Amino acid sequence: MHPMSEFEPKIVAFVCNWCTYAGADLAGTSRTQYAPSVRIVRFPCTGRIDFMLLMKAFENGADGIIVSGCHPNDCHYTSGNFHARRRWIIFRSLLDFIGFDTDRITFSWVSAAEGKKWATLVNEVTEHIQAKGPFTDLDKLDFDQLKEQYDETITK
Amino acid sequence: MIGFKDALTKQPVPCFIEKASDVEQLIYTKECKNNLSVYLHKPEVRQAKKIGLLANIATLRALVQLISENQFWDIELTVLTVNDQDEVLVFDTMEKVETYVQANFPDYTVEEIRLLDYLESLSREERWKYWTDQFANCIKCYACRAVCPMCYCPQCTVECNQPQWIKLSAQTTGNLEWHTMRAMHLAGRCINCSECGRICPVGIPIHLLTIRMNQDLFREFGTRSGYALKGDYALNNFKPEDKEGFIK
Amino acid sequence: MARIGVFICHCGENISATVDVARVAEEASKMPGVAYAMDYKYMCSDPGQTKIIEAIKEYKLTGIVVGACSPRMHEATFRKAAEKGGINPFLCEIANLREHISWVHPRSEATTKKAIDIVRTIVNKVRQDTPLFPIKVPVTKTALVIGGGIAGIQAALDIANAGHQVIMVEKSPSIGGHMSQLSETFPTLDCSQCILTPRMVEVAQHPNITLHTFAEVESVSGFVGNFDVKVRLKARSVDLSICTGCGACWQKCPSKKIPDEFNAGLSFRTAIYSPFPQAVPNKPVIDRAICTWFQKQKCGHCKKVCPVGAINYDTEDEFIDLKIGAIVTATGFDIKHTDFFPEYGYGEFKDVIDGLQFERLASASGPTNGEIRRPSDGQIPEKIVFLACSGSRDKAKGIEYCSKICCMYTAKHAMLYKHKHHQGNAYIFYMDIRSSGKNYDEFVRRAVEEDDVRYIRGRVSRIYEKNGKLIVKGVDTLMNSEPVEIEADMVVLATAVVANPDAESVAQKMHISYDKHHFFAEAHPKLKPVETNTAGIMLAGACQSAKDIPDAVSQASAAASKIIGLFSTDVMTREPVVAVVNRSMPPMFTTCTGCLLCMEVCPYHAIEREEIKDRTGNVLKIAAKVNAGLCQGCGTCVAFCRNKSIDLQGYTNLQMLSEVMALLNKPF
Amino acid sequence: MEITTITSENIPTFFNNLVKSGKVLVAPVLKQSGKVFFEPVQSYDQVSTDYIQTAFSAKSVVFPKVEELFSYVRKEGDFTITSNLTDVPETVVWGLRPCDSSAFNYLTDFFLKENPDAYFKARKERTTLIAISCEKADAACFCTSVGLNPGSTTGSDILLTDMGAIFYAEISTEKGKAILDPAFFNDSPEKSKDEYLAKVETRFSMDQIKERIENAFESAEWKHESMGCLGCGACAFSCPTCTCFDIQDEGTTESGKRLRCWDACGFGQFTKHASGHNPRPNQTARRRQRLMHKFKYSVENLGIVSCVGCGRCIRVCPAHLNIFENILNVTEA
Repeated sequence: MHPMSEFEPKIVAFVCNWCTYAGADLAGTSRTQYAPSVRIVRFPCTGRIDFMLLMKAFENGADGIIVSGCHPNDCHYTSGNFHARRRWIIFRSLLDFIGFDTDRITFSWVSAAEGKKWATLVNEVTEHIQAKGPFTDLDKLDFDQLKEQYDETITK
Repeated sequence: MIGFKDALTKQPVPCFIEKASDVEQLIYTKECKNNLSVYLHKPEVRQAKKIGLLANIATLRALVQLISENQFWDIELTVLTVNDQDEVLVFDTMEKVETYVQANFPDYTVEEIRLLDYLESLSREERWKYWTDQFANCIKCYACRAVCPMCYCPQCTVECNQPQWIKLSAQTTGNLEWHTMRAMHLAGRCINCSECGRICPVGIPIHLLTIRMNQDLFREFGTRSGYALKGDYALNNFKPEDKEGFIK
Repeated sequence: MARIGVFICHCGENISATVDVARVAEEASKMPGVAYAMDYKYMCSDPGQTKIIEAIKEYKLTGIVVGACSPRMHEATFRKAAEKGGINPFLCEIANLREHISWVHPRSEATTKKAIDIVRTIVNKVRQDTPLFPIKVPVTKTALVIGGGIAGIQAALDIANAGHQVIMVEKSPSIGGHMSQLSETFPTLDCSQCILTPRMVEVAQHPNITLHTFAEVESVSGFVGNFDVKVRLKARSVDLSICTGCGACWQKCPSKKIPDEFNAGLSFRTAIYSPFPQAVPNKPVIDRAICTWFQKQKCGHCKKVCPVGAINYDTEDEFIDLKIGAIVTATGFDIKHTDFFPEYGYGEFKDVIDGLQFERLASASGPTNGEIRRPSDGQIPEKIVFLACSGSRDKAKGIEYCSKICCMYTAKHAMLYKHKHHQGNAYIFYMDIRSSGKNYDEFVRRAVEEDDVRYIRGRVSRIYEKNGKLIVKGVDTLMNSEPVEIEADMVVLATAVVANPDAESVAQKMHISYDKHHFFAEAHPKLKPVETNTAGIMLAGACQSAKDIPDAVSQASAAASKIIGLFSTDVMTREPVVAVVNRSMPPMFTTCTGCLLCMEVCPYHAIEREEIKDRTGNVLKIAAKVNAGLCQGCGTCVAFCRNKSIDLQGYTNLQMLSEVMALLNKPF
Repeated sequence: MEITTITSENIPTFFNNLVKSGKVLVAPVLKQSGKVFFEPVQSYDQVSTDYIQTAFSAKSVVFPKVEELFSYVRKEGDFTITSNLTDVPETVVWGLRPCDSSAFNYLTDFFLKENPDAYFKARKERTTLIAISCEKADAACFCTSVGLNPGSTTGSDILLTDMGAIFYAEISTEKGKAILDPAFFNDSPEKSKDEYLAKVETRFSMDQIKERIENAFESAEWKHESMGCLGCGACAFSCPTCTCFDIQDEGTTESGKRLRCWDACGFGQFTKHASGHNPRPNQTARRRQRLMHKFKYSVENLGIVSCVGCGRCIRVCPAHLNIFENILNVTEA
């Protein structure tokens, strides 16, 4: 185990109402145990999930993110997930290009019948994020340059 | 008539001609880099209703893209350009502009490719360092937005405060939010005029973000912006067989 | 200032066994905006609900959070309770503490903390909630049926018999569709026209049905319950109100060499014609593309002979505007023709025919009066080879799908041939036999066992002519793939069922989606097989996918019942979870840029172009507008809109972001 | 005014000694983008000497682009508010041009004359300006038109002029004297610095403008002159005297901070009211405001022309608008 195994990551899951939310419900009704690190936010459809929400979640302390919805062709609204998929393809590529750690975002299709898959997914993501440690890339970005310089100077 | 004229500081300046007698002021050189289509969003300009525009090739692409986005429904446009043989071409219909643009669709510049390749060659952590250092300099003057012909929203997301999506202070995280959001909103719409990168007062190569997005979109979905009047926008479209390699 | 009540349910012990419910309630009471918090054994029970109702009154609550089971279980229950307590039901939200927490995590600090986080999240959502009210849409109780084949006829009759007005639009001069061309039908071998024509007559005579033949839908706008449809009545050149259908005109018409569509090109018709003897209406129409009068301004025979003066060369296309509540699209199908197959002679061999042509040969009303004769020389063939899957299930031909009806009709064709010509030989090349309908397999077995039809499993690679015979070269995959060569007198290709050539343009007019083969797309492949993505537009028959008669009729009845259900109320009520485009002060009016790129995103075509005008009618701005009658609330447009001009009621930007922030313990 | 010299060889040591003494040295640094910015540096090696003008002025030292005024955190239902006003380090700005140093005079008047601003005051008191005269100028420079020149000592604590082997040093203030190390500064100069200064073309004279600008508000030329303006904030943000700011609260109901951020009168949102009404409804009105403020209103209010002729707005403008052309055209009639 990683030395950070004591660390309880904050994982935000953005899920659609019809597939993954129901899949997580099924995990519940079948009493499939999984890590309590995940917090679900319910959306009507993956098509509704704004990429800015992902940014905001990371900025405000999320260590990992799960985005999950209906499998292709299964969307309750027929095509929301297809639109979302294109959006994620491009968003992920942009994040990668600016050097953002895309490894902290897991995209997945979990159907209403895949309670087990949901539990496994959460466990895997939790372990993965635990191994990576807390997300701190954004923490140190905003600082007063002058002050920083001053601190450096006086510690010398 | 919107075109360029000479100025004291040597760079050609956008000029606005309302009288036929002033046409003599117009010039066109290789230095005429401004994307003048951006002025078509300006209410003062738009009032004219009948507008002539002296356009470089990037401006022509911008016009094509803007027409595909249902802009200019209330103005009549006549477009002029100067081709590589120094001939003045006049387009009376946008269809002709479309044909010309498609026949002269450019590649990225050597410098752009060099920078992109350089950034590709870095590790993720190094890229993160590169971009966050760049974004730290950003002062949120929104000149990138102002010169962009595709940024024509009457109220930008950054100005939405219920909720406030983007931090308004020019600190690195807020700047990062701003530039990622802008790149996402321009993905598949940016017509690669690189004006944003050229004019950035602190010298952030912002245009690389949108260029990179467009490259991805072309590779993944075969779409090009500023190419067709009927639009070929990747993100309001999909194919069930779209491929990705990361969704579990 | 919000005054929110938080109610934490123990769910017996289902939640309280692993979550410290008392602590969750206590923490909740400290959250900003929370005026009251409590926990209780069974929140969903009558006493539990009463507690909520009482608390609303006592603490003057403005919103409610119930921490209980999944919202998919009891959201409706608690929203009703909230309404009884006097607050808008949409100000009641559920924190899922059971399925997502207590049932999946052990009793621990982390579990309780998660419950607190989730409650805080939902509290913050409720703080941003606004009251929503159901959307009411008036319903025009008139249905439009597009297409007068068996599916359209069935749907029209069902709706009309339920007491609603129906308008049927058929593009050809008569209703009846492909079914009227068929000889006999599987698996009973009863005569197609015998069962169909009474239905056609019923349509024509039904007091609730208005029939427009030789007409096409020009445009469709509006939305469920309120469509505006423009129909083009094509110039018929014959006044239907006077014409008696006596037939004098077509007997005298000099243009007699026009391939007859009804007989699949196996006979000829005249320029003024009635498509077939049992046509409804059985009155002629002039084919202006061919008629000498229209081409050369000469002739005029028909006008001269008409005893009632019904012929008028000067009529023009007319347009009628209809107010429609719901639409059945039953525009049918087409088949590939023999010219589609280079390996089978490109349609150049006269005795290689398609299935529909064979139907006409076998039909008592057909060009040979039901005798099966070769088109080339009129001889009765001694050997007929039938090729199933001609084009279907063939990726190389671009048709991957199964045409569904060919296995059955090929068996039927072989049987009909054998019944009429006992000593003849019938061979069927097939890939698989798909005969899964009621009495279908028995039917195929009968062909094999009683009628001695020879089935060969394999494909035919080539057909060519030699000494007046057709040489059919194929393989028999059940006989070690040995080559087979049959000298046939006639070959019948069971060609693939395809969408109508104009299917794409029809779909675009209707704003419904279609697949890559141009078959119309149902709203959900399993659960909404007759609806389309556009509310109020239903599908029936082979325009959706290849179908046999019983399937087409079942779907038509299903579509009809959907519409009858829709017509059962004067005002339709819809959930208010819909997208809205914002409005702001002039001179902006709305922050929408009018780029209208969102129109493409909406799966339901619910986004329209709106012109914002001043008092004198000058257009000031173009913007998007969401039609609440069509919107289903997926929110794809909301995430797509660049400057957040569209928002989804019930899942607004403010609500979603505030949920995310609260989840991370940074409520705003 | 005290005049002395320092040899060019001693400049780096003098500089590095200042760093060693615990001061933050803010000096021009050449960045990858080819532009020169003021940045805190560790040693003289990092300092750029070959530039006409830095891309941005040094005003951010006393008026940062984002300044935290205070932060708050809620504990046990009560808020604790902290301000880090006292944390401002002793700073030396090195190598700013005379136009920039004179801009500090305006900034000081603006922030301290009436209702003194504590944040500015704290920073200004701990800041020393060592300016360097211009040996080069470009077409955008017009300091001579607003009453300054490439060698003016206005606003600086020390002004250095590169004369080849030695630097001519003019010490204007006590603050300047305090950081001056007598070990390096000893000789008095033998010749005048004038021949080492750049020649800056005079585009107009303030006397000529002053009268005419009285009636310029109604000039029809404003519309024409501002047609090209795209409404970005590049000119205001690069300007050494622009002082518009916006107060932003960033945070949640639990914790957060109040920030003072640069703003620009050229932004459409700047004067927009909550009602939707905007008293400066178009770019013409906004550009007029900017120019009139520089040349008229600030003269009326503080007695100083708030344009120092640094030319940054001309260099940075995406539409290549030219402030002195504009001002000449609107005052011509």
